[in-house]
Amino acid sequence: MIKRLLIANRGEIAVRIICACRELGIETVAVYSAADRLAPHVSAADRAIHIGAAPPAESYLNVDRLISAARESRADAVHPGYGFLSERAAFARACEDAGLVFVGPPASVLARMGSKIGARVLMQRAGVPIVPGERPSDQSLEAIRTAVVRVGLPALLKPAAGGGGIGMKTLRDSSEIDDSVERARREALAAFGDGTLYVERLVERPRHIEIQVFADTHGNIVHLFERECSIQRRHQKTIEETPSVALTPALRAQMGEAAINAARAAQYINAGTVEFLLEGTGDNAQFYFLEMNTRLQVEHPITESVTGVDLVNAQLRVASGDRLPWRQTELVQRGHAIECRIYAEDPHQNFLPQAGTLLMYQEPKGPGVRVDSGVIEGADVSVYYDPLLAKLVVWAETRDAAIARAVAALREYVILRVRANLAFLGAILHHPRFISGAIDTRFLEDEIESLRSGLLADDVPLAALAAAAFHNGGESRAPTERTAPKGAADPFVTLGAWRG
Amino acid sequence: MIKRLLIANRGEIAVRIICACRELGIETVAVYSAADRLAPHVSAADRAIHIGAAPPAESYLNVDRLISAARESRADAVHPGYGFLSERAAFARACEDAGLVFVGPPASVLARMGSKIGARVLMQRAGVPIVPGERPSDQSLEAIRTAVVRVGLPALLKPAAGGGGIGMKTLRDSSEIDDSVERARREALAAFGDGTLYVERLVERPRHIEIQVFADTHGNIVHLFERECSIQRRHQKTIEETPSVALTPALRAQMGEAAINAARAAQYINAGTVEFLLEGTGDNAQFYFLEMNTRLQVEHPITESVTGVDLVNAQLRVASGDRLPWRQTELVQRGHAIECRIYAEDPHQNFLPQAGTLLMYQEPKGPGVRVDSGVIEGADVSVYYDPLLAKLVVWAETRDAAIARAVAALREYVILRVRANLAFLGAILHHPRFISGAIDTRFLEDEIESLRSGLLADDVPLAALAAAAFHNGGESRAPTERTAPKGAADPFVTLGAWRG
Amino acid sequence: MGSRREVEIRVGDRALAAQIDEDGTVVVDGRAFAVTRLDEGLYLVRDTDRQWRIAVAGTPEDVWLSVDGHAIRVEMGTRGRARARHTMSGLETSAPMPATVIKVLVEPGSSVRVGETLVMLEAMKMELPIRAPRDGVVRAVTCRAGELVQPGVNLVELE
Amino acid sequence: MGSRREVEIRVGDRALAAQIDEDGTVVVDGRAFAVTRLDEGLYLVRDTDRQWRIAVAGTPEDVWLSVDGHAIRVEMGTRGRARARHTMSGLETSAPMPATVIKVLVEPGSSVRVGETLVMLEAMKMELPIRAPRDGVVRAVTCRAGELVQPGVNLVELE
Repeated sequence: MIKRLLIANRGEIAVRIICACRELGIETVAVYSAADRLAPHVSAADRAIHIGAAPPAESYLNVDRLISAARESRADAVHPGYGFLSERAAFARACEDAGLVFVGPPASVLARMGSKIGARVLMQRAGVPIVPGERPSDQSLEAIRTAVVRVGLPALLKPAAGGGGIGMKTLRDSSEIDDSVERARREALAAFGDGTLYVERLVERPRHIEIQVFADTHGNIVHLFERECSIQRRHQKTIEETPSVALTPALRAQMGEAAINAARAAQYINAGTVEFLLEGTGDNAQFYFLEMNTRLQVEHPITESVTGVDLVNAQLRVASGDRLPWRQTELVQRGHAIECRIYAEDPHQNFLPQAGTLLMYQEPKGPGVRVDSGVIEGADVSVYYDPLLAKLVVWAETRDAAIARAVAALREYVILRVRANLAFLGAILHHPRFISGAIDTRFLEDEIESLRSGLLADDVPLAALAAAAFHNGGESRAPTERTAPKGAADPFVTLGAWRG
Repeated sequence: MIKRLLIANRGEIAVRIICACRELGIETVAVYSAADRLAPHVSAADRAIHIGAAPPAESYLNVDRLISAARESRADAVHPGYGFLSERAAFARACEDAGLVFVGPPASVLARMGSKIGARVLMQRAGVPIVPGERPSDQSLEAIRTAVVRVGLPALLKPAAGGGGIGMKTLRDSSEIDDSVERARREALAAFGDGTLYVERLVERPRHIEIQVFADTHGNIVHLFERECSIQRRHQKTIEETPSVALTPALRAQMGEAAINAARAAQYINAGTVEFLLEGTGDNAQFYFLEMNTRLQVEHPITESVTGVDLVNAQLRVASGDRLPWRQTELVQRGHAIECRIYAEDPHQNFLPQAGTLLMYQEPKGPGVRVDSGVIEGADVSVYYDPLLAKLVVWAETRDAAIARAVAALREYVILRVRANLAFLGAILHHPRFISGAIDTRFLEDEIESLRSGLLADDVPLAALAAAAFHNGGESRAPTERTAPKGAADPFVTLGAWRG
Repeated sequence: MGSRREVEIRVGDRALAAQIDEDGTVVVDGRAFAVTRLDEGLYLVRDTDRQWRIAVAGTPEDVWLSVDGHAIRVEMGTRGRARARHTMSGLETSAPMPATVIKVLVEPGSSVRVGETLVMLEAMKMELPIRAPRDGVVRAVTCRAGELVQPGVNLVELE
Repeated sequence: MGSRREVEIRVGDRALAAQIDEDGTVVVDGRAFAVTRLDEGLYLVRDTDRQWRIAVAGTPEDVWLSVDGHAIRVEMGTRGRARARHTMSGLETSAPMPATVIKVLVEPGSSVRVGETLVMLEAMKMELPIRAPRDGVVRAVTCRAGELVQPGVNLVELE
């Protein structure tokens, strides 16, 4: 078993990993940048090592510094968490070279699945459904037109060499083909020096459904069912839940099998996630491989809540060479779990990340309520890192009960002076489309106005103002003309929605 | 559905009930004595009513005051919690008479099961095993001798009219019979005016195993498996867990069936618990009905953790006339849960309850950790009520993992100035007999010395003293000769045991 | 009436009058509440029908309160004086952008000359001195070294 | 050396010498630690090999600390003076039994005459006045109305 683990991360996930180590008797070594000297992940560990300045490149992304911190502290293993270096093959290889157990898949797997195109080819060979598409070897207009007909409309034209949406064209009608091909090729040539085009079926209004998988070094692979992650904004997930209302038992079984096939094709080891797009509903809904996340996910706690397992504990044991602690048939889903990501961001200013001192910070508690967090009251929220303050994870017997529990917990949450998205999360949970389960990846984009509406200063209860007056009752100084840190007179309230 | 609920209780259980109401949209009315004006259960409710002075008889046991508080607040239902008036038929009847839904069984059931002798007769008729015994109609010495032979040795001689152990004699050898009968009869006559004797099998070193049952008003009854409550001191439970290592699947099924039969015989409604003594091990272990607790138990959270249900939520729904939300076949145990009761008591002074101000109070948190509590930092712990401050409830995949999680959580718990039993609980969790599961109701009595040993002031880490010095570094006043509130120079540490 | 204070609460575009008695009776916009302190910054507010648990933090010019998960910012001032005074004041010592406080060079009671550096900030790897806008005496310092500060908040208040 | 303090820590029967530097270096019984304040009463203590998170509360005469779930009481004093001084002091203003504080009649700085009531307690439905044992000035009040107090703790400290 691992004896001493260095956690190459910060924030809530570093605290989470330290928790798991404590119960396994593994000593922990935290690392920290200059901005995190007093952070909870630092004080929770058995030892902490300063690794550099606040900018990530100088600390949490500094491979050499991390490896030497592991050597200095005589750690025998490294957990990369998520983000930062977690999916970098070079880091995993540096750990392997230094004789450190890397808690995750081998470097070779990270390299293999890190290439989007390579992963797609691998999945296709393994029989995992991918979005139908063609790269005609004949790149003439006629050949591409024929390919579009075979793939079917609506379709996407994509530069084969490209990325980031450059040169990408949506085709809804065959009359658009000629013009779009010309423009796409021109843009692709300009951007990538290669005008080769790829035709792909356009998946409209998909759900984002991912399957948790876990493989050990003895050839065993299981899946731990799905997570519904369609509530996202620019690929940043906001609320996740499991089970997904969109999955029938037959579809769930198919997707689980596909995810295991994907993991097997990747020669995967340890915890991973296979992301799919889901189109349509019922047993006949179609799912397509999107990518594989070769690490622990942010939203792993909802899977833990519903399946009754401890994924981080299992990661540490499997990395130590143990067999998987569960057989597929032993794994069942029970109840419903929802994760709300608590971000330091202002929904009224295009979700601009917020920084500053947490004047007051108090987490909710209660049966079925779990808060994974990396901050405490009085802490400075830094501009250097992800604005994720905490994850509120609730579990209840049914989806309705879980929603009610999440709403009650959000109402109890106190975060003052650094603006956070608590009220926005509450508005999502109260939205009729969310409640009915009729969501897709465009939900936030479609509903953003209604989710932000009803934020009325007039609705502030007089009782709250009475408390404020009493709190400052000893003072009688005049207020200065001053705007709030980020724009005045926008008291950040949605009482209308919350009272429903 | 209930619209507004008055909670006729205080402390952690009142807070727990308010949590459940919040999620069901039920308004809550707290009641409080003069000692509880600022208590968490008061501030958590939608409304709070002062019901009298600190002594329970003037507040939480005052039926008239509680009924008028319910009327005043226009509540339509009352939850009695546990303790106080929860098992008093007169209170349930007063609620019924006032048109208030009583969240618990009808007054008639409380009356029926409140009589120990009546309950025993009822159970015997229903075929629920009771401790074998006889009350010979012929009370001659010879007849009693014959009865003892039939019942078997060791046996107990008990005054039929009695209680509280008066006149009770243990018989281990037949040579003791004559003398013991004479003495028991003399004492029984003196104490109760009735010398009739009862002969009962002596159950030695039993386990205390109880079964959670739940019945609705539509004739459905289920059981929710067992709780192992053998870690107790003078009938005050200290640590409970579920599943019990002593129960085989066959025995668990038998005991569950017996508990359902008991509930059916009692015409039971709502949540209740059937307590059994268990003797021996394996499928052939014998269990005997002890009594029925006609209310929610303190230790209900471990059942919630392992079965994945919300018992208080179900109580409120069943009291509103709903059907039980679960069928027996849907209920399964998953993982292992342990409850540690955090008492304000001093294990070194014969567990004397402690009172005073909580100078510092910080609860542990983390995956699988739940703390149900009724106190906050700065609160006064009163001499008037039960010294239970909080319940630490952990859940994990296995018993070993649950023990490790409980130990880690206890180490994180901070309770300063009011002495609490944190270190004592830690010592139990580290005890070889507890770890092996070889426990019975005499465990604490047998092991009390070893559980208290190793409390060495010499083991206080110098690092802790460095923090204390730094905290008070600004001060340079001489210490006054002063004892700690309860006896000086007994720094309350078990570092030996905890480091294992 | 010596124990009663009159204040004006500004929330959004509204200004509401409040009277605060030392016994915890607070009247806001004509409605009376009983306020009890539960803990540091935590209050229980009651009217005849129900009660609220409200968290409050900050200074009178920058009061933050939390009610049912909503964070709300209000300002507090002596009644009537708010409008008269606020034209004289301004963001004279605030950060021009989000920045980290490197050093605070004054403390309450310090006499300062116009142009003297009060606080040294760092943002985008540049040092940004915050200078005294006029001669005066420091009434309050509202930041500390290492803290991240936002524009729109005075870091030092002058008398 | 102006920033270094010497104290004596009494834990159980032992008395240990400690030196505290303002920079957070604390030497206890010859072993050096680096102490950092994390939060009110919460400290991170490091030596070269590992670190501890320690909660501390109370006054020098009655320091409570929590380490790994264990509550420990220690006393703190100026080195060498502890034994000389403590014979002069005593439980001159402590409660005779567990009791509730009804009213505190003095505050820090109050001059009191011998026999004057300092604090009124209630226990077992009786009022129990705590009186000044001598003329003096109140240095500190360590209880408040409504609080439950235990015997063995001075409720008012006289200079």
